[in-house]
Amino acid sequence: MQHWMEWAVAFFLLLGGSFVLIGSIGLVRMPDFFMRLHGPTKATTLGMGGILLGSIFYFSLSPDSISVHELLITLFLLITAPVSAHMLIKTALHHRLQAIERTQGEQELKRGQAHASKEGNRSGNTDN
Amino acid sequence: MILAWILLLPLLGTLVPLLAANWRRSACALATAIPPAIALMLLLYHGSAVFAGETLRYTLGWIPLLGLDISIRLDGLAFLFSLLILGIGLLIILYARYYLSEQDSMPRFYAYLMLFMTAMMGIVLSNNVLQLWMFWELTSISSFLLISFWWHKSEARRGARMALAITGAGGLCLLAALLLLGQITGSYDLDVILASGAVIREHGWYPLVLVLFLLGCFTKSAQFPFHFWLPNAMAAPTPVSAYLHSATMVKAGIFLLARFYPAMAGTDLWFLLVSITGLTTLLVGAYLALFKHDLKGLLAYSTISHLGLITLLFGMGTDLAAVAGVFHIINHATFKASLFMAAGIIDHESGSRDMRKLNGLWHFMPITATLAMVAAAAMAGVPLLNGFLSKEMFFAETLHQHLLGSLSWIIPVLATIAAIFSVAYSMRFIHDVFFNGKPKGLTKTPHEPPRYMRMPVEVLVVLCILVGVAPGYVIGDLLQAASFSVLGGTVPEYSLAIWHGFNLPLLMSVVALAAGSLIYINRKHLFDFQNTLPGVDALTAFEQLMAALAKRCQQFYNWLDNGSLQRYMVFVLLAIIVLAGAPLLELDTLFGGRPELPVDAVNATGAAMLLISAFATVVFHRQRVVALLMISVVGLMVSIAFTRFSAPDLALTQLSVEVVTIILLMLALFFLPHKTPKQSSPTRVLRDIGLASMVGVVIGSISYAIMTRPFNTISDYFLANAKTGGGGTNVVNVILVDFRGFDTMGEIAVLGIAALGIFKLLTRIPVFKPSSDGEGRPWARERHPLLLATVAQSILPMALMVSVFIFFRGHNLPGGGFIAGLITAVAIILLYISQGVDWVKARMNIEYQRVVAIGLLIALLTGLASLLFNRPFLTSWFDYFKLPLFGEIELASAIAFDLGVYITVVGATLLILASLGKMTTSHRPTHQEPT
Amino acid sequence: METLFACCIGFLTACGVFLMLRGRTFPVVVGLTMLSYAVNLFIFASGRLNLRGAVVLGTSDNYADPLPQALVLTAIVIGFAMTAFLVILAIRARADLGSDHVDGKLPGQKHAKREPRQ
Amino acid sequence: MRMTPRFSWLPTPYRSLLLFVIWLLLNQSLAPIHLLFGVVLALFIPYICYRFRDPQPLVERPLLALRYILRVFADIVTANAQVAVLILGPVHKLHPAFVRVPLDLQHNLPITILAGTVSMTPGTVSADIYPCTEHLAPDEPLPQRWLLVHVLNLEDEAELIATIKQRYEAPLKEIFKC
Amino acid sequence: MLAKVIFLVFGMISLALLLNLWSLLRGPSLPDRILALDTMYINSIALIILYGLLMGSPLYFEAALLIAMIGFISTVAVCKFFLRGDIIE
Amino acid sequence: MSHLILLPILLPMLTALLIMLPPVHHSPDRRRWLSMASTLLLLVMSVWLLSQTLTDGVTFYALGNWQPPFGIILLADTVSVLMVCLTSFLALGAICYGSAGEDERGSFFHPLFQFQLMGINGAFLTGDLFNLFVFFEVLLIASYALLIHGGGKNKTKAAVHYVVLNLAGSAVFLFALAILYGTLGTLNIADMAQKISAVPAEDIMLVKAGGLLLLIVFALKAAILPLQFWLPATYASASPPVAALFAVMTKIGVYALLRVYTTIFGEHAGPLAGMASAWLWPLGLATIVLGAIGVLASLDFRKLVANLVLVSVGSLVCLVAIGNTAANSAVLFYTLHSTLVTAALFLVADMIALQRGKAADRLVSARRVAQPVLLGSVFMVAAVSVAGLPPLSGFVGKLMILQAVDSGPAQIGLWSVILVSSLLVLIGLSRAGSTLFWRVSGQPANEDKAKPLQVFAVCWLLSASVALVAFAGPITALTQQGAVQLADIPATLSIILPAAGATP
Repeated sequence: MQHWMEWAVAFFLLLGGSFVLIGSIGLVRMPDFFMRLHGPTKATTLGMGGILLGSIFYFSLSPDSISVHELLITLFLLITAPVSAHMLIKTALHHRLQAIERTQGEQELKRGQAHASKEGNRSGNTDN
Repeated sequence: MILAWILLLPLLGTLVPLLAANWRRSACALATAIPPAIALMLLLYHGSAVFAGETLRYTLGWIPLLGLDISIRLDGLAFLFSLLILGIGLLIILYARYYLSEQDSMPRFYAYLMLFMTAMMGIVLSNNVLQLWMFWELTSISSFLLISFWWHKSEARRGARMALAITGAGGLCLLAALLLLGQITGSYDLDVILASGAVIREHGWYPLVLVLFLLGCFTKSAQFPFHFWLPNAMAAPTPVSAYLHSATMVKAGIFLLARFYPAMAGTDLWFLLVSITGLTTLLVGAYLALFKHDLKGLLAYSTISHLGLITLLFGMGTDLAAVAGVFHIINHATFKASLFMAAGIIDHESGSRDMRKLNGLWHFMPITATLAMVAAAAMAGVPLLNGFLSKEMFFAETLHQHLLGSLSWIIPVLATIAAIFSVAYSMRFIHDVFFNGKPKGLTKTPHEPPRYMRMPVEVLVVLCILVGVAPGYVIGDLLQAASFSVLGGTVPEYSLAIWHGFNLPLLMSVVALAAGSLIYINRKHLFDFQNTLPGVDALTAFEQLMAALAKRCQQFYNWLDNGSLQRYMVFVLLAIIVLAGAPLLELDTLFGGRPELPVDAVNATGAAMLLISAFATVVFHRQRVVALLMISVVGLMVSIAFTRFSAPDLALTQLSVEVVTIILLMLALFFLPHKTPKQSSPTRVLRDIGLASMVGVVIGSISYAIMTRPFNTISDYFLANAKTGGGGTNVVNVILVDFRGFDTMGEIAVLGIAALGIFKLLTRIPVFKPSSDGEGRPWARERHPLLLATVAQSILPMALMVSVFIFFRGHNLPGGGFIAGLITAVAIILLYISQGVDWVKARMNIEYQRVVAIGLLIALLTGLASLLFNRPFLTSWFDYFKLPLFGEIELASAIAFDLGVYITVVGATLLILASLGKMTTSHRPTHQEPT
Repeated sequence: METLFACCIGFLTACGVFLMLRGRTFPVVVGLTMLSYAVNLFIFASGRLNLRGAVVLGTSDNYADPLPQALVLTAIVIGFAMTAFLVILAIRARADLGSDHVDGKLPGQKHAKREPRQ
Repeated sequence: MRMTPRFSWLPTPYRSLLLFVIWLLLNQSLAPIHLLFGVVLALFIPYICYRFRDPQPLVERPLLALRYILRVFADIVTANAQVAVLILGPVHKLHPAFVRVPLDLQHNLPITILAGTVSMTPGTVSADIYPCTEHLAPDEPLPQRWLLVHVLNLEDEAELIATIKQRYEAPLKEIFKC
Repeated sequence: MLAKVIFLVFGMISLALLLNLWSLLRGPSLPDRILALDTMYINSIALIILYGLLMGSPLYFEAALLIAMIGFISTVAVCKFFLRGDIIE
Repeated sequence: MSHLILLPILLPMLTALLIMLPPVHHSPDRRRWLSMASTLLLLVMSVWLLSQTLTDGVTFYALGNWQPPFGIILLADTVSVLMVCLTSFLALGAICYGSAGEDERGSFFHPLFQFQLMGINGAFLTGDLFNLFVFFEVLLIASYALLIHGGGKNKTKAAVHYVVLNLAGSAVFLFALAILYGTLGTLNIADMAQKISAVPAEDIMLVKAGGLLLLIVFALKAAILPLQFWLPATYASASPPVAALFAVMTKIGVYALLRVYTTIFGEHAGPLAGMASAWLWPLGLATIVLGAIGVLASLDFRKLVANLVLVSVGSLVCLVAIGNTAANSAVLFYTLHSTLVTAALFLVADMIALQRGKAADRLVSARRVAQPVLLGSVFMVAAVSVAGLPPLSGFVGKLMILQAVDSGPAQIGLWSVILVSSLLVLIGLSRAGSTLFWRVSGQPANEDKAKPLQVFAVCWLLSASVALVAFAGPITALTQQGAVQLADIPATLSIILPAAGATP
């Protein structure tokens, strides 16, 4: 049992660590801001989940205590990560950051930017 | 005690005119005269004792620590001076009653005059040198007020200031001298000092003391080269001049010479300094007096000259000379006071003091003219008048000294020359004013003054004549007693007879009279000669000097303090480098012997990140937002470091403060430029880098040295007593709310006060409200992004839950009221960010300053509660209760204290951030609205 | 470890000091914040470093010095209050004096002049 | 769709439940004192927080919601694995795209949940919801809203839109009955 | 074994943090930097949790929780700043 | 244990809080009266405390019942309580002046004023070095907020400099504290005094560095050259009652110097004894000179007064450097005198400025003041006193200073500097006074009369100058006793740390 739990801890920690690392690698590797955003929002969140699971298991190793409060951290991350991502991408749109050329849906981007920075007149935004 | 009243009465007299301010003028004058009159009577009451050679004393303890007592000493010299001060003072009161016009404030004048009289009486009656100095300075102040009585006249103001500056400077020298005397003799008692003449004269400091002492005397007595203030003090009303420059103020210096004669005189240095100064002053004054067209100017220089004469007499160091000096003090006081008053009458009744305009007044005011002529004759040393007698004695003494060796003959010669000029200016005074044709260009027709205005002059002139005719009867005793106290016991034989037979002094007098007349008759050539000399107006020169001094001061000041904060900072940093760095250089090795902890890769990474981000903050400091991001990395790393080194409480606090700080800085950046322009020159940057790295090295080295040293601390006590005495297992928290709860109370007070201050700063602030960001992009249209708003609303209850949790566990585990408060505040701030001020205000309309106050009050009352149990403030209380079903729970007063902390933190943080946010809520300029 | 820690403190101090010597209010604020990090670490270090110490009773047999931690807490709070005040003062100064220079005017400028609005 | 709470003393029952669970998680204890305290707080905090909440549709199908949550969890794990592969794989082969998804949902809370879900799951990040409605007058009808999504590697736009709409939006509509 | 794994994960996370710092320094745009900072915050949660594992002490949990809960607020604030200038309006 | 010693700290705090809360909060009159009444009560209580201290000798109050050196203590000896009395006396004058209308020119005047009092009194009474820091911060933050009271460019500008410099000072204070804690292992001042004699030789230099860093902090607060630059602008621009209260702020620096360098680094400190004197002496002299130069250089009256503060600080610092009983006694007396008189001068300056129209307190010709007799008299009294002329308290102070120094080169230096600066001050003041009152332009005086409360405030402060002379005997005896007590470290230690053995 103990042994099994240790393996689980090790597994989750490694999994989490890898995802965290992958998220950060994505941050560095991706060519434009919008693509960079994906790594941290998703991979890192999952990585955190892994590490927290590892932690839960680890602290539950000792017989007299269980540790489940790490779930809270996951909960908060799940709530907050989309918001951060959303705000960031809004900022990027506002700053008219350019996506790399092969990005499809250029007109959506333009529309988003136009909307974000209030350049178009008010009524123009409510079309579509 | 009666002695004390002699001093006290004039002091009380200062108040009398103020109380009698609304009375009629005569009544006011009369009332003012009463106290000095009584004082005079009391003085005379003591006369017999003093004439018998007694010295009367009265002492009252005042400041024993300083050796300063109220101590009065009435001996012959003091008696003589008191007599002059009170007597002439009374006459001046009478005279001023008529002299002052309706526009002048008589009560004010009398009050100043009485103050001055008090000061003079204080000087002459002091038996304690510090007390003497006190009154000495008081004369400077009161004379300043008197000279500037007509403050609307520029020359009065300037003259007064000059007099104050010169006599003030002298006073400070005198203070030094007196204190040194006190140190030499071990007492500030005049009796002791006068009795220790030998000790003083042989002491190594004697030259220094003497010079300082004489500086005090000479400035006060207008001795060359400090004489120039006196003529310029003539801007004062004439009663003031008559009082100050005949019998009192200028005589104070002479008095001091006489008073300390037994203690200080009798050395070659004394002789050289005093007699040469006196002689020079005598000559310069006499010579210059002749050329003054202003009546009072002439008298002023004549005063200088006569003061020089007296000084010379005291300087010669022989007993007889001293007697002559004392005698001349009396004579000069009488004739000079009457002359000043006569000049005042002339000025008052004819409207001018210019001798080029005043001519032939004999026809208009014969009585006054007669009186003035008698007094002037006394000044010139005409026989049968008092001036003659003392001048004869003076001549005699000049002949009897041999201190200059083979050059000794020069003194009588110079004395005669001075006397010649003295005769000449006296003649000018008489002839130019009362004869010499008709008045020119006077604005009013001169006439005799009111009866009682002339009376003081009459009294004094009668005295001049009486003394001149029958000196022995009139003032023999007085002179004897005064000389007795000056010489300290042994008065030489002297004769006060009018006639000593044909002798050399008489010849000198005759020569003086004859040559003086001759010079006066041929004065035109001398005037022409004098006009060719460059004239220096002392007042202008002095003012220019002062202006130049002020300008230099300003230049220096502005050079040192250029108003640049950066420079001030540099001084602070230099101080750190020097003061903290210097001791380090004396250390052999920084390492203190405590083994270092091992470094692992993770810690090294953390440190590297800290260093890199700190460096990046500096590099990017011009792009402010980037710098902000960088410094939050620093903050994050610091928190992680705290975590790493077993300080979870610190990490929590640092993190939450970090977030609030960043929000704050973001808020602030809206109102500040987003970029810092490049301004510092490369050399400046280089200098700053140098300074910064030196400070860094010093601080880092100290830190290293401390960390590697073994250490004993009081902390073990906290570890041992946290649970048993404080009821908590989180020692840090127990320290905060219990062991050092007082600190925490101060700390939350700081937070609360800062919030109040910020609120204050933001009221009525004229803000810049940029309508686009630094790059010129207009602001986004969406104020409250939907996602954020919704999430913020759901985060709030969870955050509250967490903060309750953190709050309650604080006493036993990391957490506590402060962190809980910050979490709550941040959650609410998130609402502000996501929904705006109006939205929040519609749902929660609380005045945060009140929240702050309540929080602090809770903390305070918790602390005070222990007083009810007669325990010291903030004594904590805790206990464990058994509840059925729920088991044991702990209740502690620290929880209540922490609640206060919590509420204060919430209130303060919200007050700071929300009031900052509130600034822009209304009328936000936008891109589309015309601005 | 102590060497590394001391280096960090020294470097943070140096950076903070350098920023405090800048002429504008904002870098000064940032510099002060940095300096207070250094100060906090310094105070913390005065209780000596401890990797495995605890300050909660019963969780370990090796305790870190709790007193400096309490002092740092106080210092953090006070530092926060002071920074907040200074920041707002900087806004006020910009509004009142027209420039965010610490002297309220640019060097060489005789009197404070309003900067053109952005 | 219901917007007003059933009990004024318990305006948001699921939130209270969530808070109660959070409290127990925080304390990691089922001791009676903690239960008691948790109940008190779980009732009290939502009560005072209710005013800080814009009117939102309430959850009417809790079980469905639970199912939705579990499904999202599963999706997160799988989607993340995919993203990890994409990140580590050759960058030049990625086909990023912006995609516009028309929204049937009208209320903020469901939209937020949808946007959050989209951000957390298959290689997509919700970029914007437009047009924004905060400038509208209260009586103005809500316009058609769009969710702008950035896709890391777009294979088929229509399929993506359909997935989002069916897999996530439809259950949400059901849960909130709107 | 577990200790080795923990150290390995430590290494991964440290590397991740360094990468974050690198992208923070590199930028190039401001949103990129904010993103890097946000990621760094989240990664530091992992670091702190790992410290907790290493020490076997649950005392580190609150710090992690705090970052998770309010760390994003500074990100939001900075974004709001770029969008609207005034973060509390 | 008497709780009386708490009152000077807690009473102002309580008052401040009550003023911020209803029912007092909304009515200006209630705020004023509560504030004034509380300050009066504070004065009564401090005098009572003083009388108690005189009978009981040194006592301490262990907060939270934690005995020294572990808990924080408040220390009541003659010196600290005398300073508290001074503060409350001064505060009553300042608050009365402020209540005449100045308090309504910005928000929270009274609470901040009371908080400031709390900070000042706390700094005087505390016996713990870190607690001293906390109270320093309390009084500083309150002073920052008070400094900007009334608004205006000058205040803002001065405040930026003042705040930044003091924040740097606070950082240095913390460095110093950490060094001292890291070497001595304690925070209680008395305990430090005890431990310093047992410091191992290799730590001595670190302690010295810490001690000297403290010197910087206190020098900055006291405004000693070259750390005095913040002072003139700050004091000259502050609102008058605030400037009056600030008069005691520099004295806190001096007090801290006195306390720390006699108690911790006193004669028992071996190689560290008197280490500050070498710095304080020349800097003190230079400060006097600079202050005197500043007096002459000032173009407006309040700046002149601010420079007078520098002169007094310089004199005090020289005395601290001398460090014998006579000097310490002189420090106490001169502090009483100079604080009250400069405070009065700040108030007088404001009254004059208000009546002179647009020229305000600039030293140029302007319209005549409306109440020349009243203002002239108070100006004269204050000027005579501050210039050290008889018969007011300044001359007693000056005599004490001059007598405090032993003969030797130090004597020559101090005497010449003090005497020359006195002369410059005299010249500067006479120039200023004659310009302010006598160089009038033809414009008619305006009708703004000083309010009775303002006049009372000024007279209240100036009456102290008279009282200090009239009762100079007992007061100097008091200061002497304070100085003796201050220097008697073993006796103090035996009271505070009876268990640890009294010999340091």
